[in-house]
Amino acid sequence: ELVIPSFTYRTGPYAPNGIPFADGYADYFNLLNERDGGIEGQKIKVIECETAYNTQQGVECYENTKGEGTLVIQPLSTGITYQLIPKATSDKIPVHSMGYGRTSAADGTVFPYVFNFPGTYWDAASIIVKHIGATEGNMDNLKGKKIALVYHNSAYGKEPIRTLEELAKKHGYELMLLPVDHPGQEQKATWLQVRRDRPDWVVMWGWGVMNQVAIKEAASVRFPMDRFVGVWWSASENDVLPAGKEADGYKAVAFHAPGTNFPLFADLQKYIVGAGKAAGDGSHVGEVLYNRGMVAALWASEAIRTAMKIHGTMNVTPDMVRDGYEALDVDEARLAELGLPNFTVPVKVTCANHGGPGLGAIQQWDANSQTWSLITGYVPADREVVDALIAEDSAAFAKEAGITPRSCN
Amino acid sequence: MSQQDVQQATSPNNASSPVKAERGRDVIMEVRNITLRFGGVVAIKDVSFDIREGEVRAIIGPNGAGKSSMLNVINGFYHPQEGEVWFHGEKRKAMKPHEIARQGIARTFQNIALFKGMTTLDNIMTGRLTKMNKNILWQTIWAGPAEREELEHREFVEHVIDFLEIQHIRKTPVGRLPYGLQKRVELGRALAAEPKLLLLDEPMAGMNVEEKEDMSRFILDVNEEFGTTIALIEHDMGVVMDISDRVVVLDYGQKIGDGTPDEVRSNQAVIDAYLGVSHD
Amino acid sequence: MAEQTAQQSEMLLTLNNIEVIYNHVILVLKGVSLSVPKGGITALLGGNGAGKTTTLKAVSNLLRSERGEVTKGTIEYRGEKVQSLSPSDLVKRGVIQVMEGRHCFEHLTIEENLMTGAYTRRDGAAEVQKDLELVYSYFPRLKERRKSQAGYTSGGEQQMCAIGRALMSSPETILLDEPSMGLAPQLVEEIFEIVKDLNEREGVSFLLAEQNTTVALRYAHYGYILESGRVVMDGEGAALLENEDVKEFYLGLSTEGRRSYRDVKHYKRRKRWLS
Amino acid sequence: MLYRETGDFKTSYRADQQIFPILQDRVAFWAVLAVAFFVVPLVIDDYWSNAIMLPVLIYALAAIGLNILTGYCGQVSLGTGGFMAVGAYASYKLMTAFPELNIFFIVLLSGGVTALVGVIFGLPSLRIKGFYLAVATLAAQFFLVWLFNKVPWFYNYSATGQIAAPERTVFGYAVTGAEAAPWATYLFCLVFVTILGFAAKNMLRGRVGRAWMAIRDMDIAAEIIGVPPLRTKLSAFAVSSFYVGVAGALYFAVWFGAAEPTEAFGINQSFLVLFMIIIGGLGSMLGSFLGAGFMVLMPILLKTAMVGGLGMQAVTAKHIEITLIGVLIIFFLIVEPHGLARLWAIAKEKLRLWPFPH
Amino acid sequence: MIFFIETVISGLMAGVMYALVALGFVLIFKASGIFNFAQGVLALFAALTLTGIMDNFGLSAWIAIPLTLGVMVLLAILIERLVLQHLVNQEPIILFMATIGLAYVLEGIGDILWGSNVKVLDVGLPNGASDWMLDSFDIYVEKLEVAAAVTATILVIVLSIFSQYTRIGRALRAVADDHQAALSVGISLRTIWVIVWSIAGFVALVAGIMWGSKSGVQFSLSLIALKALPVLILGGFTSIPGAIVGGLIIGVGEKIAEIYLGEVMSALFSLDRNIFSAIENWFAYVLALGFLLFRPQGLFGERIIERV
Ligand SMILES: Nc1ncnc2c1ncn2[C@@H]1O[C@H](COP(=O)(O)OP(=O)(O)OP(=O)(O)O)[C@@H](O)[C@H]1O
Ligand SMILES: Nc1ncnc2c1ncn2[C@@H]1O[C@H](COP(=O)(O)OP(=O)(O)OP(=O)(O)O)[C@@H](O)[C@H]1O
Ligand SMILES: CC(C)C[C@H](N)C(=O)O
Ligand SMILES: [Mg+2]
Ligand SMILES: [Mg+2]
Repeated sequence: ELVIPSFTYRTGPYAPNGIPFADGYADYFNLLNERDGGIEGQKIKVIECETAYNTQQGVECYENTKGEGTLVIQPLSTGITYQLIPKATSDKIPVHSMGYGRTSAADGTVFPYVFNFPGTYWDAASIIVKHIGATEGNMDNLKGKKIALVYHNSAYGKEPIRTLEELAKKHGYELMLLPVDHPGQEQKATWLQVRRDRPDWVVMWGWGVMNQVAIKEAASVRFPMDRFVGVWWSASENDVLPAGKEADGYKAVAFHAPGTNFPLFADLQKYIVGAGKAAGDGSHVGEVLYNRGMVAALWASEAIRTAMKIHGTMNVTPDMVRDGYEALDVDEARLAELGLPNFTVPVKVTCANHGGPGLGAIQQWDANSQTWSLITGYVPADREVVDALIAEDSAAFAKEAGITPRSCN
Repeated sequence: MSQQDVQQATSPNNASSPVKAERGRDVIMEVRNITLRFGGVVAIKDVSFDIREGEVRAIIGPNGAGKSSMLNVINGFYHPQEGEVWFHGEKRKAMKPHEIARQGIARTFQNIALFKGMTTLDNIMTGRLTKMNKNILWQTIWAGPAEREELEHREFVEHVIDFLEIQHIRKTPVGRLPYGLQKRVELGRALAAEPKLLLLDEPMAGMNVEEKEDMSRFILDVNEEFGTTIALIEHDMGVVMDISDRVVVLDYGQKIGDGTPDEVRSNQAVIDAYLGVSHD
Repeated sequence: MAEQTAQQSEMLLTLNNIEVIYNHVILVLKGVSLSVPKGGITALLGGNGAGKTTTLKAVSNLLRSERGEVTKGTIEYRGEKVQSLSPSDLVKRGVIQVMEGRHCFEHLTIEENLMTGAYTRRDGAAEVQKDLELVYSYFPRLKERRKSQAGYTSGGEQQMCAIGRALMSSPETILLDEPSMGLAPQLVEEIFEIVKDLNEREGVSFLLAEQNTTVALRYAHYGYILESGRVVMDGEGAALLENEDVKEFYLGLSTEGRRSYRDVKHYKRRKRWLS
Repeated sequence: MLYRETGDFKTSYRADQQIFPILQDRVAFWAVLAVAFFVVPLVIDDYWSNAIMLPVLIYALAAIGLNILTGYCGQVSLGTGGFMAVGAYASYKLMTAFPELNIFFIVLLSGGVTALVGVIFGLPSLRIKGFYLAVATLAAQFFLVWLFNKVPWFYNYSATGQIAAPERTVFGYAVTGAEAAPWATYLFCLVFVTILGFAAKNMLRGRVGRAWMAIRDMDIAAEIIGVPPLRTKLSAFAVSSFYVGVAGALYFAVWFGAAEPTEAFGINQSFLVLFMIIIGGLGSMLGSFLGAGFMVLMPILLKTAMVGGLGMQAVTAKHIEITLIGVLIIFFLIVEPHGLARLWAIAKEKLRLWPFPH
Repeated sequence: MIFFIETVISGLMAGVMYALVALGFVLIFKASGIFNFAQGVLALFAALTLTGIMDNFGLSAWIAIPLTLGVMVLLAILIERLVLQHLVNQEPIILFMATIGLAYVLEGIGDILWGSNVKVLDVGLPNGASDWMLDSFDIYVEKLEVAAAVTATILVIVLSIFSQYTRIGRALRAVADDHQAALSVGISLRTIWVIVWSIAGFVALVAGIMWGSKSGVQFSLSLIALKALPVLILGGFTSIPGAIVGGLIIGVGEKIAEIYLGEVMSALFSLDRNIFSAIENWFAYVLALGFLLFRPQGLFGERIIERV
């Protein structure tokens, strides 16, 4: 039996975001169980543990599930991820913080058990800036422009600042920082500042109710939605629906497709949702965060499969799964095989690179049809800037924590 | 009730009081021209009197006359708009109540103000706080100076407890005690401070005769054995006439009489305002 | 003064062998029985901690809010068992208690305090107003301070306020707990005159706990003496006044007449009937 | 009569002033302590250490701290989370600035720093009382968290404001960092809890404690009998903050190893510790432990029972758990408003009378 | 200058929204001396029930609102029966703790009944910025908040009159002062409590509707209680008008601070202005604290009686 804990938050202030993700994560594994009898015939046991997006409960969940033979942990919270990095490393359990967590964990030499592919926050920041540049004509046009960052005032929200500052130096735009405290229901002052200083673009690193309020407020102050771009966590249906028509045109960076237009969803309907075996009430299928939960599960199962191949055993240990992750290669062909052609970016992880390809597309909300759609192809981040920052940060961490980076050759 | 009843109630065969008038010539406390206002209410108007060392000084008067307020002025809880307080022959500067307590003035309260969550013993021990000073670090270690200090004061407090005959309730939380015992504990707390001047606000309210007798005895013993000066407010004229050396009478914030119990009792203004005439 | 009680009258309130326990462990009343006749003034006497207040609270059902409970016996008012009623039900039936230690509503003005007394009344503002004037005529001092917050009035003023507040409910039975506490001598007399007046003119019955035994017995028709949670003696007011033990222990009168407080000697004289 | 104090006479005041005047209590206490020191470390594993023992010990310490301020001195505070943050950041700064300094002293020093901060935020207590003060202490809570979140010096200019505890050892055994063994972290915390627990009890049974309680029960009367209100209240703030600070330092350095102010030291922490002392018993040392135990264990037990035992879904279990915690809080308050400690005392009293009802 | 005015106006509006929540606290505190920690959750619960009724039964707001009100009254009765009744005459902090327990229960039950998804609440309140203000004065005002301001004003007036001048109102205040004495004069605590909790439930519903329309109905709604606390101490726990005045002061104060303090600090002390962002939260408390130092009972609160 393959034990995979699912750190969820179906209660608390972030529950509306936690629920679809948890549903997608569980449903995918269940589909494998129901349809294929698990991974290579090994049944998967998903253990849900409620963290309420709270670090303490996250740690409790970690300690609690660890004893059951956890193969990989996806904390779904930057805060919990930071907390678990040292613990999981010493317990030799892989952590996959998919598109969140500590950006410099992309450096596999310093963080041997932590993965954050397919892209890091710094990749996201850079991709957004690239999109802005593209929309303005070219990157040179960024000079003199003003970009505001509205961010969740926590470790998570602060992640992109470094990169955005670095890019500001490179491209000559001006960066304006507007933090929003948890939970973020009151953003009057923030948006008044936006109204006064009239930035050309607003970038958002939000989570939970903060996203909805920001989009509504932006609409109220008549900020053009197509110049408002969120990170991938600020772009679910929950975030735009409350603003109604006003949210039309809001953008966000994404690393997978929304919607149900993929063959796999037919199976999902047949084996899981239709069969009444869905983790939730089935109402979130195809939503952005649901699909993201599926992607996370997909990579986890592929990593386990890879680990089984590498080590030639069905009884994989967490340590082996780590190897599976490091040899993960889910390209377009494999995605199509899995019934999800072009569903997400092709990923190839290596020992040194835990951050994946760092690709992202821009998706946009259409309020009339109430759908998200990708409006660009997947573009890479500015590797030159981002990689340098990652190297710097991981080196600093290694020094502070007394880690000698392992060699990956 | 007839006039005669009042007379009877207030004039027992108290042969001993004239003797006491001889004692204590030095004035320990003097209030001069005190006026105290609360917004429009004038609680005390231009009142002066003194308290001599070693005497039992009673303050009487109808309800709302300003008696309790006067005690509050003396121990610094109220700050009069006008007037001066002299203590030990010195004019007192503006001070906080706790500083005044350290000068040796202790009191009890009309509405019992015990520390409800603590036992009798602890309540009385708080009376000695002004005399304890081992610092907090010693306290954390306990063994050593802090414990010695504690035991020393405990000893004293046990004397007070014996004196007031409340040994049996030593460890009882005071909130549970009946009213009369609470009053006694409160007296104990004040005594524990070894005050020079002891202010008692209706120490015998809500007691029956027997208990009042006990209380009177405690008060007199304190006065006689330790020479503590006592100022007391009391509505039971029998008690006042029997145990006090001099009486000051307030009415509507003004002083209407001052003198020995006998003088006061025959003062017409006092009879009209306070002792009352019959309605029969 | 108490001669008129001789006639046998109907019992309004009857306590039958009640036992009260606080906090599940502290046994305070150990089987108290007493009764209050209609139109009578009944006194409850006894030293500190005898259980007077507890008895009154048992009747008015205020015990529960102090984590006390009647564990045995019955309490009947007009033949109806009242133990399970709420305090406000009792007030509606005409039983009101004046609590020991004043308990005024500090933040309300004196007048508002008095008006809360009329909370359960349904007989119209005019009647209430009349009673308010009556209370003011009993206690002119209250009228002077009517606009002051009760918390800022003197102890005696608060006591008057508490009594006046109870009168405002135009009750049938009043449970008075230490009404004379903290009142100036002439007021003590006045209070008892008011009691007598209400009793005679309006037929209000009283159960009063009082330490001032002399005065209480002079006005009461009947008295009970409580010690350590038991009734140790009862009798007509006048008879009790003449009882030698009562004289000695509750009135402070010895055979030679009234003792001076100054002469009380340092020895323990307390007598217990039983314990 | 299973439990008795009769026959246990005291012949000196010293004996009467002991922490546990009754022999049976004394024996039981030392037995518990012996087990805690000599048995538990042998059997403890990661889960027991990280999910149960460390939280209970550390929260007990914080609860003692808050109990001193709120339960003993009557000043309700909702700033506990903020003060824990001070302890945590102080220890972080000290650990990184003085790598040579033993972690034991670092923790104590962090408590000291917190005490200073506590005194500053205690100043308004002279004028502001009751719930007004409680809400006003939220100013401390929010301000401190903001400070640590915003001023980069506090987190050594790290990119995201996260702080992480480097490894430190005591007698060669790591007590902080990911490599620390569960028994080592447990013992390290236990030592603090034991020493500070005794220290608190000593303060409380003597002069200082009585002054605090006097202020709590009736501040005006206390002042009139000679207790200086400002000094007394501030001393309570200082001592309380010291404990809370030590708890914060252990919380960060030993238990979690990493922290971010908004999450780890948010207002929820303040409330949690307040719940502990109210449920456990205001003004009771035992209550601090019982309360911490209750609030830490209750959710875990409920979860284990419902998910593990009854096989419920995690979500449903969580919702029921939240509801049940609420129900239990109310239930215990109704049964005994003075907390678990009082419930325990009453139980003992009943045992003493047993088999008689009263 | 326009921008400053705009800041002030938006502060006022935010203040009104806080006041709506604070009002619920004040009512219960004033009427029973209970610091009702569950007020925020009560608002959430009311809003959840409302959306639940509207979505599940397809009822219009006009029917659903009275139904929800009925549920809130029922809730008040239950709270009295199951909780408060057993805690008569306990210390304030114990009652406070009981309301915390209540908050947990309501949160849990709300979740169980209605789930934790975000629900869009639309009872037909106007949404978005007022075009007229924007076009003619270039000032940005949310229509929803204007509606909230009007509602709050009406509520404050009605409730003030109720508590100051009616028989029940007087009884409410009496209960707050002394449970036992209130019992002794025949005030039925049970009735009183049911009444205030029902009114508080109503106020919570209003707050829930306003905040719910603004940011959707979800758990975070209960956290607005935290925003009401500084308002509460500033205005005074016992003053209904205080809630609104306090709200306005806090609203304006925190917005001005958030927007200008950074600039001022960087101009005066050349500090990094980014440090002085997200200060709204603590600033509100510090502002309230500042007022308290001068008036420990809040601006309009009842004087704290200190006597011996
Ligand atoms: N809430 C309580 N909890 C525990 N014990 C109590 C409580 N109230 C009263 N007692 C105890 O009950 C006994 C009787 O008290 P009660 O107040 O009835 O006496 P009393 O006759 O009214 O005395 P007093 O004349 O002093 O008012 C006392 O010993 C007291 O300690
Ligand atoms: N803090 C205060 N604020 C307003 N008025 C006050 C205050 N303290 C006392 N008073 C008023 O001053 C007057 C005198 O009060 P005080 O308490 O001194 O009376 P007293 O002589 O002790 O009466 P009693 O015998 O009834 O206790 C009273 O009318 C009282 O209402
Ligand atoms: C789903 C999440 C991981 C995003 C989240 N805001 C974070 O902590 O980074
Ligand atoms: Mg007085
Ligand atoms: Mg009594």
